[in-house]
Formats: sequence, structure tokens, C-alpha cells
Amino acid sequence: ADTTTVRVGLLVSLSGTYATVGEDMQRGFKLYLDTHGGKLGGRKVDLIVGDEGDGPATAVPAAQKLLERDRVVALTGLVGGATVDKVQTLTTEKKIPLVGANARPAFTPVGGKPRDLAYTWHTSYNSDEPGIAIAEYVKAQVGDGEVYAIGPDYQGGYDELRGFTDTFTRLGGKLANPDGKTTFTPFPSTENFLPYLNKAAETKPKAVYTFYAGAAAVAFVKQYAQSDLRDVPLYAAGFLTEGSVLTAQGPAATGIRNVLNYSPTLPNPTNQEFVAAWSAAGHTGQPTTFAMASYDAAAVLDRALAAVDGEVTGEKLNTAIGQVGRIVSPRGDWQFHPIERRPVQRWYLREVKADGPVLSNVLVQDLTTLPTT
Amino acid sequence: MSEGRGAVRVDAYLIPVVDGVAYGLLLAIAAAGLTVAFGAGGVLNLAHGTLIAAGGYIAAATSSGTWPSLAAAVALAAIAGAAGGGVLAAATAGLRGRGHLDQALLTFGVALIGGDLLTTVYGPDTLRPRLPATLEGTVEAAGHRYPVDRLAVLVIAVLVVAAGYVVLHRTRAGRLIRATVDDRAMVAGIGVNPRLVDAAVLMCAGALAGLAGALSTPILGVGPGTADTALLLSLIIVVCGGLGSVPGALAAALAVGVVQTLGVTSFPQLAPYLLVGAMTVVLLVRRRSLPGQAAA
Amino acid sequence: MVATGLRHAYGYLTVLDLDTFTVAPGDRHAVIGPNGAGKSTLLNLLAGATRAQSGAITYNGQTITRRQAAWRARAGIGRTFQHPSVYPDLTVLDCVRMGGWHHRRHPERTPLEVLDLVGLIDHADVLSATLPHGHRRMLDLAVALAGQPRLLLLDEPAAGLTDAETTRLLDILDGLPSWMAVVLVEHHMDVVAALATWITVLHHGRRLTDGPADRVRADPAVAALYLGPGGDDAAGQ
Amino acid sequence: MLQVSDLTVGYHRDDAVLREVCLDLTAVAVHAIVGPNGAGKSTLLHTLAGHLRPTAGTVWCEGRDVTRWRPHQAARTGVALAPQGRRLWPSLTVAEHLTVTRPARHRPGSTFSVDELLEVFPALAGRLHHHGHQLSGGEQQMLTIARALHTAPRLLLADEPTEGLAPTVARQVTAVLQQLPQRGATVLVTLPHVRAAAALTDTVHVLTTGHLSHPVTASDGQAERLLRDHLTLTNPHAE
Amino acid sequence: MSRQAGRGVAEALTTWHRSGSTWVALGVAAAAVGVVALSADAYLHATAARMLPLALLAVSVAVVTGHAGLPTLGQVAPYAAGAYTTARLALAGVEQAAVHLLTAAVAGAVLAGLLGVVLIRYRGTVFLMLSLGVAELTAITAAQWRQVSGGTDGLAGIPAVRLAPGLPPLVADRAVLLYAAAVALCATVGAVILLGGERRMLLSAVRGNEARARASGHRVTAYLWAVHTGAGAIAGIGGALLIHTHRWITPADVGFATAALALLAVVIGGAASLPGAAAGAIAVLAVRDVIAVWLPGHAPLLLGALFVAAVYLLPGGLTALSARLRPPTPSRRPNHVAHASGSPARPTARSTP
Ligand SMILES: Nc1ncnc2c1ncn2[C@@H]1O[C@H](COP(=O)(O)OP(=O)(O)OP(=O)(O)O)[C@@H](O)[C@H]1O
Ligand SMILES: Nc1ncnc2c1ncn2[C@@H]1O[C@H](COP(=O)(O)OP(=O)(O)OP(=O)(O)O)[C@@H](O)[C@H]1O
Ligand SMILES: [Mg+2]
Ligand SMILES: [Mg+2]
Repeated sequence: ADTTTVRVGLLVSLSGTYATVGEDMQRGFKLYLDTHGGKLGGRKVDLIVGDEGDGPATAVPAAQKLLERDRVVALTGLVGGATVDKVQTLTTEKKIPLVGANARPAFTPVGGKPRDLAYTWHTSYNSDEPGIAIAEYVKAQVGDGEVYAIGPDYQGGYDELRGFTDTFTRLGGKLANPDGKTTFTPFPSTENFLPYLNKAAETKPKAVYTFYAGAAAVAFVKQYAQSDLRDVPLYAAGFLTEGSVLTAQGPAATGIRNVLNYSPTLPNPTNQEFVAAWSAAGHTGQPTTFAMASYDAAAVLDRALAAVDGEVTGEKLNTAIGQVGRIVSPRGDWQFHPIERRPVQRWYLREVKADGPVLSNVLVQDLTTLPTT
Repeated sequence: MSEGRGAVRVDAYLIPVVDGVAYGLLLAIAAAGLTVAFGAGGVLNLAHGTLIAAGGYIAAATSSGTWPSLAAAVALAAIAGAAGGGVLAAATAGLRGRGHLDQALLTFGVALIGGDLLTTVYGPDTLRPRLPATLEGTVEAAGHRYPVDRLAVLVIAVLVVAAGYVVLHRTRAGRLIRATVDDRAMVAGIGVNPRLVDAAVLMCAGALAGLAGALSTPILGVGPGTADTALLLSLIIVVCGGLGSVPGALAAALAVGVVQTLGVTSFPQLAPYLLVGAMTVVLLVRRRSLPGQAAA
Repeated sequence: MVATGLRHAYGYLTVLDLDTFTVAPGDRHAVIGPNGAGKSTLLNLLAGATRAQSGAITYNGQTITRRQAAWRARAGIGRTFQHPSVYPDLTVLDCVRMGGWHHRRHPERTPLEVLDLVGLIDHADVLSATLPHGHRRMLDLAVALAGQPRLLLLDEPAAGLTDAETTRLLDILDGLPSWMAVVLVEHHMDVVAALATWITVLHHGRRLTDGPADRVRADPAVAALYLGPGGDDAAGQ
Repeated sequence: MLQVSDLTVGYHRDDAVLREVCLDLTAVAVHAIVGPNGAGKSTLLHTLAGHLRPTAGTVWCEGRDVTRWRPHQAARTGVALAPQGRRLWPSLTVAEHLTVTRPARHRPGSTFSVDELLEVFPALAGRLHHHGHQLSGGEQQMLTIARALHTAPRLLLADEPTEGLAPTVARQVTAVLQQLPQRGATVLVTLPHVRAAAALTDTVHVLTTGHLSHPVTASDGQAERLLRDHLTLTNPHAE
Repeated sequence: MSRQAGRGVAEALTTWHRSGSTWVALGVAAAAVGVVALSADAYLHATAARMLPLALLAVSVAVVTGHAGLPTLGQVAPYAAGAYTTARLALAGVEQAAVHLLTAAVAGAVLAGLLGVVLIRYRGTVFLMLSLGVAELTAITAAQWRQVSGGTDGLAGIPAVRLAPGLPPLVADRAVLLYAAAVALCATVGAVILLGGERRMLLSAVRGNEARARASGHRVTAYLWAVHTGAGAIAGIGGALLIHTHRWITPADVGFATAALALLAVVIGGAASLPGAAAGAIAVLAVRDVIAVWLPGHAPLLLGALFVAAVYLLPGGLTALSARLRPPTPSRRPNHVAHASGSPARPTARSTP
């Protein structure tokens, strides 16, 4: 067989609610390929893109096509948690490594037995990590004041918010929400947040913590600035102001402090190259964590494929991925957690500031490294 | 002390209600086009949401924070909507007498195509037009802030609804529209070309949809999801309000608005169910005295 | 069948207010009155198409006021509609089949025989939607007859019929078994004359008068209100 | 106002309902058509009003060939149809029925004001705010005629106008139809039998299964004879 | 006498013609499945199998929409009931196909029956919107009732079904396809038989003129309720197939989008024809899941094109295609001259949104 080219499947949302994220991830991956002569591990890459759409209903057929028609040796991308949850069972059956570059769900055990994660990797993070990372900082800021927690009513929202509230309360913080439970807003149907925000204002919180993404993020930030909460500091998981939503939010977003594993203003050289290449490729705005994680997924495959000799099979590639070791990345170097199979990485506090003409998530300080080994 | 608490309690309901009314009126504008097309004109136009989205995108692309650009945005959106309505009129003209389901199939197809084109042209991001500074701001009312843009929409909505009521219920045009739905042949029999009525209805509906898009985008933004949400809410409002009745639609819109504000905050755990639940209840209890629903 | 204290109003407008209305087996009972007097409403109440707002209806000594139209039909109350009303998507024959559904095992007359009786046998296979008006009226009657009613409610069966069809109608109605009760709403006085033994005159939903056919038709009040100067003959269209 | 020559109409290509029908409506008068059920009376009227396309033959209107005109064009030139079986607008009230239709002022025509119409049909006066489907059968029939009259027709096509009307009202309608010629309007009315026609006009056409006779005088037995002949040779049950 | 005999024959012929085409369609379907199964391409098998649950859902929608005359989006409720029951059974270690299908059918029928009690009293637009409410509530409940449904992410890795206790689980794509096709065909055939002959006539009468039917003693409400409930059973079986072919489920699979696809598939197929509905569903999925993968990101565009094309090229739906090849049957009343119709309200009153 032909050992000089490999087929890689990239499954991202190109239509539907998450198309923006999908676009970014595709750009990130392609950017790595273009900056590395279209090769990964010395092999020409035949990249086959599939549309994840709005969720498993469209994603699984596409994944099946990539796996069974195109016989890819690795599958990467995947925007939605539900999608990863379903596709993961396919890739595991087919013994093809899945290198997820965005959401990583909890992989709840089915029928009592835990899920087999031998072929599942992520270059991103667990949905609850942003919250865990920022909780201590917020606690320090509010002292013994209370924090109001609000988020979207779906699995991603639960994880993101749980990460914060659990850690925050463990550190002795108190939630301003009545009955001390996070407020969840119907998703994606909620587009009018004003009533929630005014309600929240009545609890006189010292700060607000939230997580939204996409259209909801735009509406939330804009209406936050119009609500009684306007002067209350807003902390958030970085997606609230990540990427294109920031331009839509405009000035209303300035001053929001948020946490993420990446900021385009990170000083390390790899990042500077990355950002330069990004704008050189003619993409508007600054690179996002989505693009960066996908870029890293390419890097992982690059190193792993280099380690495979002869014909590339799913098994060989998977073992190789297990041994890639340290990855040099725009977010700062990281490596896979031996059991968790996701990056052990630093988390950063960022603030939305005018950076020249455009708004940007400017690095404020390092927070912590997660997951702790 | 006790007085203070009293004040709090009043606000606790006052502000959400005000907001509910404003939001409801916003929805009323969104539904206005569908009331004309489906409620009065009998065309089940599932492309309504897409027309709204189109209006929104156009407004977002045109309005640059100055008053003239805002005016231009609104006008352009309405015109584009009317054009879209014209296309739909041409498309559905051949389907007369083939029942609502075929219309649904066609307009849904058009909606999908239109949606795809919109995202191809404007990209998948959520857009929001820049407004003149005065509109972006907020006003103080009873110790609370309230966004100016919503107040503006509130006013416009009242105008649109009033106009709609007069036209549909008080003018010959309105009667012709309803008559055409009931029995086209007899409308032709009094010297009016029913096809003209259809075209006029759909173009007005389209213009209203475009306008609605332009007005709601500054507040809610416009993105790939906009069309579906707008269509669903509009359908609920039009049907709950009783097909073809402007006062009914207005009442329904306000109800939805209040449910979506006061309701969701008062019963957070029920929030997901409230809207659809409310609609179901309304439909179940309301007497089926709609024209066209009358027992034969 | 006995109906007492029947009252029906649409909003503030009372369209029927009748102390008693009685039909006995074998009756040929005509109900006449100006347009809008409440005749069809009366039939609808008796047949159960509309629920009586007040009053009681007993049928074979059994109270059926709250019974559904379908139940009453199965109990032997058949009817025709003022606006001849058939199943548009069915052939004429199938329409009659539908009418005789509950007797399909052992019918007194097969559907085809019924069609023969009303003279539509040649149209048995045409879609009933395409029937001309007059024929649709006859078909409506056929459907009602196929149900083998014991009480037959007819709403203007002769309207829009030609002389020939009218004669046929009269033949059919004459031929009905003597135990069958018939309530006939009609504006054609010659039909009423030929058939009715008893006439009730409604006006604004109330009984203006009732009595044996010839006496009522002679009644000057009725003539003034309903027949007009010309008397019966001119009313023949 | 209309002139019909060799008109052939059918609902599907193979069988024609009307065959080579000729009819001259130029004389401003009341023309009556009688014929058995299914003869094609309604079909003829619907064709003249433009609701049906003839398969052959021509319709002339003041020298213009209007065979293929559409219903609204027919209506604008002054042809009004009061169809059989009502056809009201359920979602319009009686009052709206009479206001949505416009008497066209610009042309001579038998203009009836709403008040006049309510005089002719007092029953409607009490029902102005009822919807089309909330009327009694007879009231619907009245409204159908009233609606047609309100368009100030020059040619009124009335399909069995007295069906379902109480004798008094029926007589009133007859009277109105008889007035129309004085108001400059032609009337073409279909009736189920000759007696009714005789009450209206002296010349009737007999339509038997698609064939239209020449005008005959209603009073002498001619028309009856035509009909009876036809009946006896079609279905023996008649007598 | 002879006249009647002749008519008898004519009738027999027409009825045979009507149902005949249905059987032909079913035969073609079976053949198609056979061909697919014979090919060596596992991807093809998996794809085909994945289409069958929606096809069955569409059949059940066609029963309610086409035969009862009630356009519905609500059949996803029994569909969901069937699916989650099956999933829970499988996760609890019960893996026999027969058990799954039976319980799913019962669950679907029961739920549809309960909903029917309320819904059946409404018609036209109001019914449609109520059924839309049902669809939305189904999805919301599925998302909220986490211990059963696994929340918004749903359930994954559901164990495969077994035909009988001894046998190995059905994992091979071809086996799954054959099994699913067999179930779907049986269910459809059952429905076709149950809705054939006199019952068909009965329902079309009820659709055409309810007042008349009641006046002839027909229990209209009871008929409609029975149809609705039966359709629920079919939807339930469809739900079971969803689990058997996918082995995962999310609330989105039982929500409005699915309901809409099913209803539109029915329109494409030609409302009253059950095989047509199934074919319509397969056409829709083929466009969305097979053709669209060659044009990533533009599935909506293609789907829309399909719908528009269907409206213009197939008036009356796929099944009308075969009808138009046949000699013309007595034509319907041309709509420009509705003077033959029932009450004046009729032209709009019965027309369904
Ligand atoms: N929509 C239709 N489709 C097919 N055939 C039709 C249609 N309407 C009427 N016909 C046929 O045309 C012929 C004439 O019908 P038409 O209604 O004109 O008769 P008519 O003279 O008006 O009868 P009536 O006195 O009962 O009203 C009838 O044989 C009828 O079957
Ligand atoms: N749905 C309704 N809503 C309101 N009023 C109604 C309704 N149906 C009938 N009416 C009124 O009730 C009255 C009686 O109607 P009904 O049909 O019984 O009269 P009728 O005696 O049959 O007259 P006709 O001889 O014209 O048929 C009429 O004046 C009519 O206006
Ligand atoms: Mg009556
Ligand atoms: Mg006629």
C-alpha cells in the first residue's frame, strides 16, 4: 500500500448553530498543514472534511462516511459534546484514533460499565476546567461577597458552571442565587436575558459568573450592559467573548474578565508565529482557542505519524499518539495527561480591551495548571 | 424598612411586566407579516422567518451608527422583504387549490435555500448593527435602567399594529383578502383579480417581515438560528391569536412576551415548558370560532 | 319522539323557543315558516347536530337530549341537509354504502336498490362531487334512506328539483312504510299539501300555529305572513 | 349584452356537457332557461361568467370576442353571477359582503344601494353582523342575490334564484328581476320548471341534456311539451 | 341486472388498481433493500439501515395525515416513547428484539391514545399547532428527564439487539439492515391491510364530510382516535428501530426537526400512500446524509432544492406519478368551479395547513 500519503478526516460544523466554531477549527488545522508543506510526519496528507451540522443526527452519518468510505486513519475536529459522545463509540469500534479539538463530554458510563477511551484523545480541555481555573481568583476578588452564577440549560452549560460553583463554594464562597443553585436559561430558545439579569440584580451580587457562546453570548453581553447589573463585574468562561462574537458585542464587552487556555496576546514565540501566519493567511480578526486547539491536533498527528513507520494503521497511530510527549504550542508547551488523554496546560485570565482599532482578549495573568498531575 | 421591601416587591413585578410588554410588541412586529400572509391571506409561509433574518442581515450590514444609515437600513430591509414576498407569490401562484401542505413544502424549501444563501453571503457569525449612540443607551426609570432601543421598538410596534388593524379589519382591502381565502372564484365574480390580491398580500407580508428583521436585530442580533426562532414564535402568536385577527395576534404576542419574562423568572424550573405549554393551553381552551374552522 | 321546552340562541339572538314538538310513528309532519324562522335549527336539535341549550328530547320514552348525533342516527333518526351534503371524494354508490353502513349485514334494500329508487342508478360510479345540484339532493335522500331510519327529518328536499324529480320525490315519500315518522321542512306548498297530515308554522323561532294540514293552509294569518296574497299556487317555484 | 354561438363545454375533454349551444342575450329583457336536473344550466351560467373555458364556440360581447375571458374581466364588464348553492364568504359579515362589492359608477347599470337591497330582503337587515355561515339557507340565498345586484350588473346570471326562499320572498325576488330590464340590465335566469319561468317572463329556452331549444312562449304548453317529450324518452319513471 | 354486474366488475377492477399499486410499491421496496444488502459496501448497508426508522415514522404520520386527515407533527411523541423504552430495556440487559418491538409498540400506542383523547377534537391548523406543541414538549421532556434520557447529550453505546436469547447480537451492518427492513416492511404491510377496503372508504368519507358521517351514525371521533392510536404503535416500532440501527439517541432525534422532516416526507410521498411516505423519507435522508456529504455545509440547500422540486415535478406526490401513467380516472371538481362542493365554507374549512 501507499505509505507516503495518509487520509485524515476533519469533522466540524460547517452549517447550523456552531458553524463559526467549525470554520475556525478548519482554518486552524489547514493553517498547520499549509505552514508545514501539506505534510504530517513526512507523509502527504489527504484531508477529507465532513459537516457535523447541528449534532449527532447529521454528524454520525458524516463520520460513518469518513470511517467506512474514505477509510481515514485518524478523525479530528468535532465541535459538539453530544457528537463526540456518539462518534467516539464508532471510532473505538473501528480502532481509529479520535483526536478531538474542542468539546470533551463526561463520557458517562452506559449500562454500568465505563466507556473504553483507549482511542479517544483531546487537544482541548474538559468543559468544567475554565470554571475550576478562575474560581480561586474570583474568590479573592469578591472576598466574602456573593457571586451570581447563570448559564445555558444544556450539558455544556452544566459542566462549565459546575466547574466554577463547586470549586468556588469549596473555597468558602457563597452563591447569590436564591437557594444557592445556578440559574439555567432555556437553550437555545432564550434570546431575551433582561428579565433574568434584572432578577439577578435584586440579589445584589458582588460579581457574576457565566458561560455562553455564539448568538446567546452576543445577546447576553449586550443586554448585561443595559441591565441593572451593568456596574457589577462580570467573570466568564472565555467563550463568552471569543472570536467573532466579540465584534458583534462591540463596546458592551469591554472590561469583561474571562478565563481560557489561550490568548492571542501570549508572548511566547510559537504564538507570535501562529498569529502572524493566521493574518498572513488572510483570516480576519485574531486566532481563537478553537483554531489553536485544531492547530495543535495537527501538530499531535504530525509528531505521531513521524513515529509510525511503514503503512499507517489506526492501532499504530494510536500507540504513537500515546508517546508524542511534549507539544510545542501557541498556548505554551503541554503534554497529554497519561490517564485523562487530554492536555495538562496552563489557564490564563484575560480581559476584553481595545487593542488598537479592534477589541481583543488581552492577557492579564496566569491562573493555574490543569489537570493537576 | 417594610416600605423598602414593599418597593422591592413592586419593582419585582413592574419591571418584568414592562419588559414583557416591550418584548411582546417586538414579537408582535415579527408576527405581523405572518398574520397577513397566513392568518388573513391563507398562505402558510414557512419562509417568514427567513425573510426576517434577511431583513436583519441587511440592516446589520447597512446601519453604521448614524441616523441616515439606520433609516436606509430599515428601508432596504423592508424593500428586500417585499421582493422576497413577490418571489413567494410567484412561486405559490401555481399551487392554488392544492392545500396548505404543498405550500408548506414549497415555502419550507425556499426557506432552507434562502437560509443557506444568507449564511454563504453574510457568514455564520452572529451580527448586530451599530445604532446611533442615543439608541444604544439606557434611561433611568423608577430606580431601574431601561434600554432606549426597546422603547423605540415599543413605539414603532404600536404604530405597525394600529395600521395593521385598520387595514385588515376596517378597509375594503382587508375584506378582499379574507374573501379571497374563503372563495376565490366569487372574488373574481365581483371584478377583482384574486391573483393580484395574493401577490399584494405576500408582498406586504414580506415587507413587514423585513421591517421586523431590521427592528429586532439591534436587540437580539441575527445569525443562523434567527429564522427558526422567529418563525416558531410567529406561528404560535398567529395561531393562538386566532387566524387573521390583529387584536388577537397582539394579545397573543403580549402574552408570550410576559410569559417569556415574568414567567421564566418566577418559575425558573418550569422555564423550558412555559412557552409551548401556554400555547397548548390557549389552543385547548379557546372556542374554535375561527373563520374556516366553522362547522360545515 | 317528544321535544319539550326546546330553546336555542346564538349569542343574544334566540332563534328557537318551542314549548313542545311531538312526532308519533306514521306522522307526516310538515314544518313551514319564513326564512330564518328556525326550521333547520329545529331539525339540527332533533338530530343532535347542535346541542340543545335547554329543553329535553325523548325518543321511544328514552331521554336523548345529551346524546351525540351519531348515536341518534344509529337509534333510527335519519336526516337530510338543507344544503345537500355528500362525501365529495366518494362515488355515488359508496356514499349510499356509507349511509347504510350499520345495516350492511342484512339491509332492507341494497345500496343499488336505493339508488334505483331515487333514480341515480345510472350515476352510481360518478364522483358525487360532480353531481348536479338536483341530483345531489336526491343522493342526500338516498343516503338518509339507506340508514333505514324510523324517524326521517327532511330539510327542503324539493328545493331545486324539477317537476319530474318532484313527482319522483313524492312517490318515494308516499312509498315509505307507514310506521316511519317523517318531519318535513319545505317551502313548496304543493309538496307539503301532497304529503303533510299535520303542519307546524314557525315564526321567529316560536310556534305561530299548528294543526291539520288543510286547516293551517286555510289560516289567514299563515297566508298573510308566509304564503302572501297569491296563496299556494304562486308559491310553487 | 352577450351573444353565444355554438358553445361546447365539458369538464373533461372526452364528454361535453353543453353541445353547440346558441343564445342571444342582446335584448335587454328577462331570459329564462328551464331544464331537468343535470341538463347543464349551471354549467352554462358558469361558462358565461368566465369560470369555465368552453372547448368550442364563441361568446360575443358588443362585438368583442370574449370567449376566453377570465371571471374578473367578465365581472368588470358588468356580468354578475348569483350561483347555485350560495358561495358566500364565511369570514365576512353580511354588511361586509355588501360593502366589499362595489357598484361601478362609471358605467350605466342597475345600481342598487344597500338600503334598497335591505328593503327587498328585510330578513338581512336584522342579520347585518352575522357571518356568511351563520345565516339560514334562505338568508344565504338572499345575500347571494343581493351581492350580485350590488355590483350594478348589466347582465345578471341568476341560477335558480328562488330556491329555498319562502313564497313571499320568492315573489319579491321575481318582482326585482322583472324590474331589472327597466334599469337597463339583462337577466338570464335558470329555473327548474316552466311554471316558475312563466311567472317571470314570456320567453323561455328549454335546455335538455346539453341542447338548448329556440325561445318558446312559456304560457302555451310548448315548453312543457318539449320537456315532457325529452323526459319520456330518457327515463320512463317520469309519469 | 346486467348493468349491475358490469358495475361490480368495474368496481373490483378500480379497487384492485388502487390497492394494487400499493402492493407493487411494497414489492419494489423489498427488492431495493435486497439489492442494497447484496452489495459488499458496509457503508451503504449502515446508511440504508439508518433511514428506516424515519421511514416508519413517516408511515405513521401518513396514516394520521393522509387517512385521518389530521396533519400532524406530534407522532414524534410515540416515536420517542418507543425509542427510550427500547433503550432502557437494552441498557437493563433485556436484548430480545421481539420484546423490544412489542413494548415499544405498546408504549407508542398508549401515549398516542392518551394524546389522541385531547387532540382528536380539533381540526386543521389548530390540530397542527397542538401537535407542534406535542413535538416541542417531547424534545424538552427528553432533555429534562435526565435519569431516563441522559439529558441533552442523550444516550450512547446502547448494547445491540438479539433476535433470540441464544443468538449473537446484531452488529454487522448487513444483518442490521435486513432486520430493520423486515420489521419496517411488516409494519407497513400491516398498516396497509388495516387501512384497506371498506375502512379506507370510511375514513375518506369522514374526511370529506363529517357532519354527514355523523348523521349516518358513524362514530367519527372513535374512528379518528383508533387511527391515531394505531399510528402511535407504528411510530413506537419506528422508535425501537431507531435504537436498533443507531444504538444512540439524543432529544434532537425526537424533536421538531424530525417531526417536520417526517411530515414533509409524507407530502412528497403523496399524503395517503404509506409506501409513498416511506419513499419520501428515504429520499429526504438520502439527500441530507448521502448526497450532501459531497458538498459539506450545504445540506440545507440541497434539501430545500429537493422540496421545491418535489412540489413542482410531483404534484400529488410520488404516488401520483404511477397514477398519471394510468388512464385518467374520473376527474375531481376543477377548483375554479367549486359549485359542486358542500357548505359554502367548505373550500377553506377542510383544507389542511
Ligand atoms: N365539477 C364537475 N365535474 C365534472 N362534471 C360535472 C361537474 N359539475 C357538473 N358536472 C356534470 O355536468 C352536467 C350538468 O351539470 P349542471 O350542474 O350544469 O346541471 P344543472 O342543469 O345545473 O342541474 P341542476 O338543475 O340540478 O342544478 C351534469 O351531468 C354533471 O354531472
Ligand atoms: N351559526 C349561527 N350563528 C348565529 N346565528 C345563526 C347561526 N345559524 C343560524 N343562525 C340564525 O338562526 C336563524 C334560524 O336559522 P335556520 O337555519 O333555522 O332558519 P330556517 O328556518 O331553516 O330558514 P330557511 O327557511 O331559510 O332555511 C336564522 O335567522 C339565522 O340567522
Ligand atoms: Mg333551513
Ligand atoms: Mg344547477
